[in-house]
Amino acid sequence: MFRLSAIPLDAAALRRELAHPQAGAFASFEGRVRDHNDGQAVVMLEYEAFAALAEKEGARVVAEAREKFPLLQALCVHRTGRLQAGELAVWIGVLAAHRAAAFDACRYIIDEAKTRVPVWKKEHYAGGASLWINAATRGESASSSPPEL
Amino acid sequence: MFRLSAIPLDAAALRRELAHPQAGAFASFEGRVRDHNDGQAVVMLEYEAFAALAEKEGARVVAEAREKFPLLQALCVHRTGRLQAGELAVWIGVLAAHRAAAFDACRYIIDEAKTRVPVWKKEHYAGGASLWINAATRGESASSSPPEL
Amino acid sequence: MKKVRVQYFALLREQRGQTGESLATAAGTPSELYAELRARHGFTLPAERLRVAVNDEFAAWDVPLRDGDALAFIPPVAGG
Amino acid sequence: MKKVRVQYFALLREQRGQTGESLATAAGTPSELYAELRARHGFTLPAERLRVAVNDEFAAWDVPLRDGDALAFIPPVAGG
Repeated sequence: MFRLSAIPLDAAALRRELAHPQAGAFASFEGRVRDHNDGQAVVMLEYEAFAALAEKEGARVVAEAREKFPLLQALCVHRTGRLQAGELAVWIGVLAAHRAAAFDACRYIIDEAKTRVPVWKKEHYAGGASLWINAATRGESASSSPPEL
Repeated sequence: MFRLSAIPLDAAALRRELAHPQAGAFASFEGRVRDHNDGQAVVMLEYEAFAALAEKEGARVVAEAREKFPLLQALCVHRTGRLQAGELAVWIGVLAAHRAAAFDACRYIIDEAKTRVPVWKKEHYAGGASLWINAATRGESASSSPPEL
Repeated sequence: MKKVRVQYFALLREQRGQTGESLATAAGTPSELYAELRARHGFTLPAERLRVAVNDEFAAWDVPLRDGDALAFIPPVAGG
Repeated sequence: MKKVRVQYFALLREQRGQTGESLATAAGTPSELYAELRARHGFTLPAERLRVAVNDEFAAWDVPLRDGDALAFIPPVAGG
């Protein structure tokens, strides 16, 4: 399952959504807003989503993980809106009988989601500059207002 | 950091032990008692530890992970004593700036801990049989009272 | 002329100054439509760096545009 | 004769029926000591499937035993 959330993510509450008596392994990933990126202080971050397509593509990523690996349950939730440093941007949890599948699926979901799900991240820096981040090229040429490096 | 715990593990409380402003990625693993193993209903499980050496070897595993991967924090806690199906047996949490290191380290710690830290697991089955589990050979020849398969 | 709806996100939204628009176009494909809009609005991103969605689903750049289609040009994504 | 302490865990503990013992031995190495104890107590695990710890640290099977050493024979582990 995949969904977007405009409100802060509660990792403990998300964890409680997953349970299965045959689950020997739970692997989880949390992506958080770092207070620095490429040497610059990040004061705020915005996630913008093309919601209709992001939810479809996110659901496809999770479904692919379930086809590739023997899983019991899998959930990925991505924040939208404005986040402060330290806030949770994405949460992934995977239950499986065994740990290899749980780890592999968790990593598959975050790797694919980062490059396929139409969500965009704009970092706002301490000096007032901001930058649309590009997962593939990390800031190269997609800048709307280049930070002073 | 590595430690043993004779009391139930609280994943949410363990999660709160880790925090770092540069942490963009948190990867976690929970090993739980499955209600079945190799087709048999597991009613109870015992973990026995050689505590003095387990804590040393566990700490070495975590320290190795910190040398091999760029981590910010890492914690592994392993239960001892009697556990019911569904209970948390081991919890690992790793904070890093980036996700590859967090995933790799989390997996390194569980893989190494399972085969090196002197902790033993005895499964008790619904029929009354019990079995010392061997991580390497899964029940082959280390049985004190072979289950009826 | 077909009537289509275009949604803008992220850098394209900022460069266009709005989240979307309805417009009439002679473009036969998303590729032709993006070239037309890029020329009109000065979008800095070349089509090679974008993907396109038609009616909330990824599409090829050379599918025929139909009257009433909803398009979105998708800048390089960066979730997580 | 040296006096040593031996701790038993898991299957060895069950087969010995106790968690440890102090004993006097003529064995010069952990390898010789395990052979002696295996013969005495009927341990089913061969030394090849065990590791040995001396004074709470992993050790080689052929280190010289010293008076007062604390030994543990370590069955195949299974954490997690």
